[in-house]
Amino acid sequence: MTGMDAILHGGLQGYLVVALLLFALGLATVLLRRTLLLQFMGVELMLNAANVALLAFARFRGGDAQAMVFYLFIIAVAACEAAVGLALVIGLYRHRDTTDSDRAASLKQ
Amino acid sequence: MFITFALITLLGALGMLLQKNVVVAGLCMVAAFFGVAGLFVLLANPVAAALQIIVYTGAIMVLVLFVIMMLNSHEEEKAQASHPVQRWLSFALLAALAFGAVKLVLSSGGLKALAVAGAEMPQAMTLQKVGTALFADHLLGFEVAGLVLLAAMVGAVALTKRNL
Amino acid sequence: MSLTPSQWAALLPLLVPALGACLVILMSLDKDQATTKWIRGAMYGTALMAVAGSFWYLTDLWKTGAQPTFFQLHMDRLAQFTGIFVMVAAALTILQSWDHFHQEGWVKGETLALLLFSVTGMMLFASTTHFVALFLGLELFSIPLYALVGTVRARSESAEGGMKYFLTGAVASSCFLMGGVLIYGLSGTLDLAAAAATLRAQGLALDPLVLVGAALMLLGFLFKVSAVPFHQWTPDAYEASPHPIAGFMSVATKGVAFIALLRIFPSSLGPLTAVGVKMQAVVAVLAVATLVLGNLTALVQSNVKRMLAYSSISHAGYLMLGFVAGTPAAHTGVLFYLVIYLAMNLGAFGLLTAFGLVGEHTTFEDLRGLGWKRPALGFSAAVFMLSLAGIPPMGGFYGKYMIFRELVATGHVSLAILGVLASLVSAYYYLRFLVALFLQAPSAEAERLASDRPVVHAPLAGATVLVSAAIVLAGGFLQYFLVEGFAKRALVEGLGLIR
Amino acid sequence: MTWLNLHPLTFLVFAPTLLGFVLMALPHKFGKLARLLGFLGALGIFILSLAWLLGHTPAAGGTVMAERAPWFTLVGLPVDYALAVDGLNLWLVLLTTFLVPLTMLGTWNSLKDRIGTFAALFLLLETGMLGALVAQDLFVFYLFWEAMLVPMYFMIGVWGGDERRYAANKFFLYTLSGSLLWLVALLYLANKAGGFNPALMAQAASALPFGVQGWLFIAFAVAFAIKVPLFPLHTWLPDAHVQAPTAGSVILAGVLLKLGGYGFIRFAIPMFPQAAMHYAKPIALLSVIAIVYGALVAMVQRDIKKLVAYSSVSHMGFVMLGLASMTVIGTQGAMLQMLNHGISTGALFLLVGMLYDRAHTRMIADFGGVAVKMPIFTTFFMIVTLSSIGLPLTNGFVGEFWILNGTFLSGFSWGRLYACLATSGVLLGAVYMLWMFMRVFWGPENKDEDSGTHHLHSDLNAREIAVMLPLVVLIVWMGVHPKTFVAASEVPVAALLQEIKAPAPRVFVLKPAVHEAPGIPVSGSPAPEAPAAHEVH
Amino acid sequence: MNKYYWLIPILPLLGAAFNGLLGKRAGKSVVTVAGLGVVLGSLVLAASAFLAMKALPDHRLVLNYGEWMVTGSMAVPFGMVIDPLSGTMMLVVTGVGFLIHLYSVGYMHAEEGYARFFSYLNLFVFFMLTLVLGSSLPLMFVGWEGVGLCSYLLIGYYFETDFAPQAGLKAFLFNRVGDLGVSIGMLVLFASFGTLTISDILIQAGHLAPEASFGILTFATLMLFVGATGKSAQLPLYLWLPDAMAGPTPVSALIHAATMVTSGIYMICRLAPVYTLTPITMSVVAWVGAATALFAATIGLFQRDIKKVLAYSTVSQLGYMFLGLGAAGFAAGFFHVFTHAWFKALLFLGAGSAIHAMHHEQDLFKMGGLKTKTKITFLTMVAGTVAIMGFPGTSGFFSKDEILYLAYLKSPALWLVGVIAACCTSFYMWRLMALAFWGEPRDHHAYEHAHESPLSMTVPLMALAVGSLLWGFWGVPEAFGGHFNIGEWLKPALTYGQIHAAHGHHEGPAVLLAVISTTLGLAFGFLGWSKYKDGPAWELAFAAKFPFLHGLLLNKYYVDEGVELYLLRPIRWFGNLLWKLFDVIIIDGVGVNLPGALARVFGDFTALFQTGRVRNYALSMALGAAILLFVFLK
Repeated sequence: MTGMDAILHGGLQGYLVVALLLFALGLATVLLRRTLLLQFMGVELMLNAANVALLAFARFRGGDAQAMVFYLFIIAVAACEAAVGLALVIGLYRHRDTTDSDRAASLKQ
Repeated sequence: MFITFALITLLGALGMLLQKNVVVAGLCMVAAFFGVAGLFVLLANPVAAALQIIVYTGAIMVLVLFVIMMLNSHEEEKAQASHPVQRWLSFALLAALAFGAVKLVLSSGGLKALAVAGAEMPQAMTLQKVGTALFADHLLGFEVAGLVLLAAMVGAVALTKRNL
Repeated sequence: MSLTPSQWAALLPLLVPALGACLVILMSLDKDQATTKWIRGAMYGTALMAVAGSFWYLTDLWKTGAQPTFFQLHMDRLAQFTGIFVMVAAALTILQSWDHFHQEGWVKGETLALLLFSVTGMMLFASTTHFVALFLGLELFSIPLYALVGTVRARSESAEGGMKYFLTGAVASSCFLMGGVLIYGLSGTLDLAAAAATLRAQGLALDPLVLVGAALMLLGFLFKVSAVPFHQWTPDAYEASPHPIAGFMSVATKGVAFIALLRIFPSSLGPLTAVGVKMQAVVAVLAVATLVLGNLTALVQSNVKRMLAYSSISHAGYLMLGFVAGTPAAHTGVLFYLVIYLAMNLGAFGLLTAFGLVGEHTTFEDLRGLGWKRPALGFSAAVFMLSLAGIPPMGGFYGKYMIFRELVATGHVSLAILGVLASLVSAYYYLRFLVALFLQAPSAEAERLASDRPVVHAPLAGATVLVSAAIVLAGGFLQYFLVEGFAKRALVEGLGLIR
Repeated sequence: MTWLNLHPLTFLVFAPTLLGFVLMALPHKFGKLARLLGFLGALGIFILSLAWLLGHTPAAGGTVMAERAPWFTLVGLPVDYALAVDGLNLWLVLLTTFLVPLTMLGTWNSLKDRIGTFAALFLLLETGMLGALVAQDLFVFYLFWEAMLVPMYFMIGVWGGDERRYAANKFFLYTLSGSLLWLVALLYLANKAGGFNPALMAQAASALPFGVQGWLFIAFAVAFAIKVPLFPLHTWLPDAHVQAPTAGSVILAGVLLKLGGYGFIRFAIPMFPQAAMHYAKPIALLSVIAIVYGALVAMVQRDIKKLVAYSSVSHMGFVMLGLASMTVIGTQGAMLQMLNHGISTGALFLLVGMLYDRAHTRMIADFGGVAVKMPIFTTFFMIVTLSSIGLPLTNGFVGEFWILNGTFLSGFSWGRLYACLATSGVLLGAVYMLWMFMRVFWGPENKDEDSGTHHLHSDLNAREIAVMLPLVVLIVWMGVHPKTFVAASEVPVAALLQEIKAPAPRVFVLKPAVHEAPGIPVSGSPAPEAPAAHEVH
Repeated sequence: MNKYYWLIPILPLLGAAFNGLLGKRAGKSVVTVAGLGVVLGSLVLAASAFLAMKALPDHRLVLNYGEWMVTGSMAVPFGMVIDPLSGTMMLVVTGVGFLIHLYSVGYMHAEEGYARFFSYLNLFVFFMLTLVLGSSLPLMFVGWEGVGLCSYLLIGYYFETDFAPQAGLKAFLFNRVGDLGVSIGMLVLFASFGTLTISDILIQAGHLAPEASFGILTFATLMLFVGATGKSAQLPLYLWLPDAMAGPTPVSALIHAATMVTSGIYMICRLAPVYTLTPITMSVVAWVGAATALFAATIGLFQRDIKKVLAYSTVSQLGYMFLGLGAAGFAAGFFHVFTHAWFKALLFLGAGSAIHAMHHEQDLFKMGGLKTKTKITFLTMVAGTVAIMGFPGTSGFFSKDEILYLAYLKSPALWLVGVIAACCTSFYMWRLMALAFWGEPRDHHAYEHAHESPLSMTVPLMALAVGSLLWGFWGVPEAFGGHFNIGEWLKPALTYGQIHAAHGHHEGPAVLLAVISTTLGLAFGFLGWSKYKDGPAWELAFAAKFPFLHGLLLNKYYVDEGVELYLLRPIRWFGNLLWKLFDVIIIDGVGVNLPGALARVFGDFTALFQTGRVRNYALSMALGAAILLFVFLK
C-alpha cells in the first residue's frame, strides 16, 4: 500500500506519524504554556511519543522483547522525572508562590 | 480503529496545548494517554497498554493534578502574555515539525520496507518473553533503573523535606 | 548469568559509589545530622571512601590493562579514563563541599548521596554503546544533578535554577531518547555499534529516519556539553547551585558527555560515514557560535560564577573544534584538554569556596585584594586563569595547542584563527579575575563586610585548590606523560581509534 | 657539576625562576631579604654568563654554547628542547643578564610594598627573556615569548601608576593578539615541515607558493613588529612605559623590545627570504615613518617618561630600517643599535626614575633649573642624552651611521631615498631631547612650592652613581670601539644575507677622466701614482 | 717624537676630563695650570709635528691608531693626517686657542663655574683638533659635531639665565640641520668611492672628469656645503651665530670668530679636489658666500650691541671666505680664514676688554670716550679695525683683495657685491670704534670706574694685534710682486696630484681692482668715523628719516620672527596633531579601544538572549534542533 494509505490504515508509518506529531505537540506545550506543571506534562508527552514509536517498531519486528524492556525502563525514568520535577515545582512555589515559569526569571543575563 | 485512537491521542495533546484552564488541560492529557494505551492495544501489546494506564493515568496524572490543586495554580493563563516572537516561532516550529513528520515518514525507504516485512510477522508480546529479556539481558539496566528511582526519591526528599 | 571475578573487579568501580550512596542515605536518616559533627564526618568519610575505592579499583584495572566487556558495559581504557576523571572530580568536589556547606551553614547527606549516584551514572554513560544503558546512565547522572542544583533551600534562585535545568534537560533527554528509538527502529538492535553495522549492511546509512535519529542523539550530547544554542541553562544553573556542585557540573558533565560523544559518534557510529561527516559539519557551525557567544557574553558578566559558566561554554567550543578536526591526535587533545580543564575549572570554583565567598557574594567586587591576603590561593588563581586563557607554560595552552594544531593540519585554518581570537577575548575576562585579586585594593564596603563576616577557614577547599594548581602546572611541564601515557592510551587501546 | 657542564644554558635560563619561586615563598615581612637575595642571584647570573659566554671560544658557526634534546611530540609534531648562544644573540643575552641586576640596584628604594614579590617576578621575567633569546626551536621560542608577558603584566599592573590597569591589560592583550595569530601561522608551517625546527620550517616554507609565504611572513612580522614596536603598532608602548614602575620600563625598553628585532633577524627573515625581500619596502617605509613620527610626537610630550617612550619608537625604527636594508652594514648597525637602545634608553628610564623618586612628578613643566640642585645627576643625564641623540664617540652614532649607510647602499631601489629621509630622525632626536633637557635642567630655578625642582633635596647617592657609571662606560666603549660588540655577529649576518641572496649593494659608478685608463676601481684602493703615505704607529 | 703626536688632540681631552671631574675640588689655580698646560702642550707637540711634516718630501704625515667602525665593506680607522692644510689649521687652533685660554684666565677669574668653563674650552680644543686632523670623514664628523656640542655648552654657560640656554639650543639645532647635510654627503661619498678615508677619496677624485651638469658628486658636495653653511653661519643657517654671543666673550672670540665657524671653509678646502669636479656647486658656494657677506654686513650697520656688530661682521667675513672658495680660490679663502682668525679674535677680545672695563656694558650708545682710559685696548682695536677694513699692507688687505680679484675673474657681479660688503664693513667698524672710544662718555658712572684690563688679557691682545698687522705678508699676491706663498704651500693638500690644476691664472686688472675697492673702503670707513665720533645723533636722525629701512636693518630683517612663526610653530602644531589625533584617536581609539568596546556592546547584546524565561531557553533549543535536522537531512 502507498505511503498515505499506510499512514491512514494503521501501518507502521501511521504509528510513526502519530508518534512524531505527539512529540511535536509535547515540545509545543513546553514552548507555549507557562504553567510549569503543564510544561512537565509536555515532556511526558514527548516521552510517550518515544514509547509509541518504540513499541510500533517492536510490533513490526515481531514483538521484540528488548524494546518492551526498554519501554519499562522508560516508564520508570518518566516517573522519576515527574517526581523530581514536581519536587522542584513545589520548592519554587514555596519561595515565589507561583508555578508560572515566566515569573521565575530572576536569574538572567 | 487506528484513526480513532490516533485522533484521541493527538486531539488530547492539542487540547492540552490550547486549553486555557489548567485543570481541563490536564484532563485532556489523560485522554491523550488513554489514546496511547489504545494504540498499544492495536499494536498487540496488552502489557504495555495496561502499564500505560496504570502508571501514567493512574500514578503520574493523579499526582500532577493533585499538585495542581495543591498549589492552586489552575488560574486562567493569558496566552497573549507570552512574547509574540516566542509564540509565533513556536507555532511555526510546530507546523514545520508536523509537516516534516509526515514527509519524513513518507520519504523513509527503510520504514516502508520494514512495514511490509513486519506486517505478517508473529506479533504476540508475552510477559514471559519480556521477563526473560529483562532478567537475562538487562540485569544491569534493571539495577540501574532501581538506582535511578532511588536517586529520584532521595532528590525529591532533599528538595521538599521540611525540617532543614 | 554469573560474572567472572575479573568482571566483578571491573564492575566494582560502578558498584562502590552506588553502595556508598546508599550508606550515606542511611546515615542521613539521622534527623540531627545537621548538628552532630561525627555523623557529618562519617557521611563525608564514607563518600570519600567510596570515591577513593572506586578510584583505587580503576587504577588497578588500568595497571592490569584488562578491558573486560560484559552486560552492556565496555570497561575498556576509555571507560577507566572516564572513571578516574570523574572520581578525581568527585573527590575534589566532596572536599570543597565540606567547607562550602559549613560556610553556608547547613550540611545534608543527601547532597553526597546524589553526587555519588550521578558519579555512577556518569561512568555508566561513558562506558557503554548500548542505547538502553546509555539512556539510563544519562538519566542516572542527570536526575541527581537536577536535584543538586535546586538543593540550596535558603535561596529562591536555587529552586528556579534547578527547575530550568530540569525542564530543558528533560526535553533534551526525550529528544535523545527519540533519536535512539528511531535508530533502533530501522536497525532492529539497541546496541549502537551493531546498529551502525546493520544499517550500513542494509544500505540504510542515508535513510532520513536514521539521520534524524543521529541528529536527535547528537542534540542530547550537545545539551550536556552546553553548546550554543543548547547552553542557556548553564549560567543559571551554575549561579543557582552551590559552588562545588557548579564546579562539578562544569567539569564532570561536560567531560563525560564529550567522552561519550567520542565513543558513540566517531567510534560506534563510525560505519555510518555520512553521519560522521554531517556531525562534523554541524559541530563546526555550533562551535563557532559557542566560541563567539560564550566569550562575548562572559566579557560582560559581573558575577564570577556566571563568568565561569560562560567560560565553560566557550571551552566547550574549543573541545568541539577538536571534534571538527576529528583526527586521532585531535581526540587525544580533547581528552588531555579535559584533564587540564578538570583541574583548572574545579580549582577556579574551589577558589570561591576557599576565599569564603558565600551566597550571592560572588561578584568581582568581592574578590578585590584577596590575592594578597591569601598568597598561595592567589598564586593558584593566577595559574588557573592563565591556563584557562591558554597562556604557556600552563597546561591549558597545550590542550589548545593540540586542538588548533590538528585544526590547521586538517585545513580548518579559518576556524583556528577564530579560535585564537576567541581566546584573545577570553584572556580579557580571565585577566579581570586577576585584576580583582591583585591589581585592585578591596573596596571600603567589602572591607566592612569582611570585618563583620567571621574570618573563613576552608582548609580542605584550599587544599583542593593547591592540588588543582599542581595538576595544571604538571600539565604544563609533564604534558608528555599525560598525553602519551594517559589520554592516548585511552584512545588507542580503548577505542582503537589510532591504528 | 657534570650536569652543569652539560646544561649550562638550561641553568642560566632557569636558575632565576627557581630563585624567583623561593622568593615568592618567603613571607611578606622578609621583603627586604628577598630583594637582597634576588639582587645577589641576578648578579651571580650575570657574572656566570660573562664567564661562560665570553670564556668559551665560539665554534666554527659562531655558536658559543648549545643544547639540543628531543622534548615531546604530543601525538604529532616533534618539539626539540634546543637552546643555543651564537653570534646573533650573544650580546643580547649579556645585555639582559647585565640589565637585570643593574636595574634592581637602580630601583632599590623606589618601591615600598611587596618588594619581595617584585624581585621574584623580575627573576621570572629574566627567565622568559633569556629563554626567548636562546631558544632555537620555534615552539620553545613561542613558549618563552608568551611566558614573558605574565610577569611584566603584574609588574605594570601591581606597581604601576594610576592608569596601571588599563596599561597592563593593553600591553598584555596587544602583544597576545599578535602572537596568537602568529601561532596559527607557526602551526601551519610546522604541519608542513613536520616539526618546529627552524631549518626544516624554512625548507618547507620555500616549497610553498609565494602568496602563502607572504601571509606567513606577515603573521610573523606583525607579532614581532608589535614587540619592536613598529609604527602603527606602537600605541601600547607609551602607556606601558608611563605606567610601569621604573624597573619595568627599563627592562621593557632594554630587552623586551629587542626581542622583536631579534625575532626578525633570527626567524622571520631567514625563514621567508623572498617574502622578506618582497615586504622589505613597506617595512622600511613604516620604519622611516616611525623614526619621524616618533620624534615629532616625542617633541610635544609633557611627561618626560612618555617622551622617552616615544623616542624608543623612533630609535627602534632605525633598527627595523637597518634590518630591512638587507646589507651587512645595515644589519650590523641594527644589531648594535639594539644594544645601544638597551643601554641608553635603559639609562634614561633609570635617570627619570631617580628624578621621580625625589620629585614625585615627571611633568617637564614642573622642573627647570635642576642643574643647580643636582649637578652630578645633570651630568649623567647630559651624557646619556648625548648618546641618545647619536653624538659621535657615543654608541648612538655608530649604530645610526651604519644603519644609514647600509640603507643607502642597500640593493633595493628605495634605499637611497629612505636613508636620506631617515637622517632627519637624527635632527629631530636632538630637537626633542635637548629641548626637554633645556626646559628641565637649565633656565632659572623653578621656585614654586609644588614644583618638582622644589622637592629635589639630594643629588645622586653612591648607589645611584654606581649604577650609572657602568652604563656611561658602556656608552663610550660602544662608541669608540664598537667592534667588541658586533664582531660576533659579523660572520653570521654576512652568511645569512648571502644565504637569502640579498640584493647586492648599489654603488655609484663615476666617470673617469677621458685620458685615464677606463675603470677606476670604485672601492677605495689607492691608484698607483698615489703619493706614498708615511705610515707611523 | 712621532709616537707622541696622538697626544695633540688627547691632551686637551685629558684636561677637559680633569677639569670637569675634579676641577671644582682642585681649585682655580690648579684648573688654570691644567687648562692652559694641556693646550700649551699640544701647541708644542703640534709645532714639532708641523716641522716634521714640513721636512717630508710630499708634506704628508699619516698616522693610524687602530680601527674604529669596521663592518662589512666599511673600514673607518682612527687616524690623523698632517699636511700643509691641516697642519696650518692645527697651529691656528692651538695657537689662537692658547692665547684665548690665557685671556680667559683674567676674564673669567670671578666666575664660580671656572673649572666647568675650562673643561669645556679644553674639550672644544680636543674636538676642533679632531675635526682638523681626522683622517676620515666620520672622524672629521666627530669633531664637527663635537665642536657643535662645545659651542652649545659654552653658549649655555650661564645656564641659570633665561636667554643663554635658548641660544645654546638654537646653535646646536641649526648646526644639526647642517650636519644632516654632512651625513647625507658622507652617505653619497661612501656609495660613490667605497671608502670614507679622506686621502683615498681625494686620490680617486683626482682621476675623475669634472661633472658637466648636475651629477651625483654635485649632490654630495652641495649636501656637504649645507653642513658648511650651518657650521659657518651662512645663509640660510646663519641665525644662531648672533645669538651665540650670549656666551662669555672669550668663547665668542675663540669659537664663534676664529676657529669653529671656519670649519666649514676648512672642510671644503679639505675636499677641494672633489669640489673642483663640480662647477655648479662652486658657483652656488660663491653666490651664497657673496650674498651672506652683503646681507650680514648690512645688518651690522646699525646694531647697538658691540658684540652683535662683531658677530654680524664675522658672518659677513665668512661669506667672503666662501666667495673665495667658490671662485676656486681655495688657498685665498683659507688665507682669509687665517688672517681673519687673528684680527677677529683680536677685535672680540678687545671688545671684551672694553666691556670688562665698562662693567659688562655692551650697548655702544652707552660707551664712548674710552680711548683715554684703556690705551692698549684702544690701540690694538685700531689695529684690528684697519686689518679688517683691508688697509693696504695689513693682513686683511692681502687676503680680501685676493678673494675679490678671483671673484672678479669668476664674474664681475660677484666682485661688485664683495666690494659693497667691504664698504659696509669699514663703515660699521669705524662706527663701532667711534662710538666706543671717541666722543663724550655717555654713561658717566660706568666711565668713572672704567679701567684697563689685567695683563693676562692685554698680552693676548697685543700678540694678536701684531699677527693681524703682519701676518698678511705670508700671502702677498703676484699682483703686488709677491708669490702668494701660502697658495704654493697649500697646493699639494688642495690638489692631491689632481690631473687638471685647480685654476689657471687668467689675466685681470688686479691692481686697478685693488685700488678701487681699497679707496672705497677707506672712504666709507672715514664716513662712519666722522658721522659717529660725536655720538649717535646722526643715526637717530637717520632713523627718523628712514624709519622702515632703519628698523629693518636693526631687526635683522625680522628673520628670527619669521622662523618662529612659519617653521617652528607649524612643526609643533603638527606634532600635537599626530599625537592627539593620530595616536590617541585613530590608532588607539579606532584601532585598539573600539574593538574592545564593540566586543562589550556585542556581549551586552548576546546577554539579552539570556532572558531568564525557561520557555525561551527551550525555544532556542528547539531552533537548534531545527538547525541540526536541517544540516543532517540536507
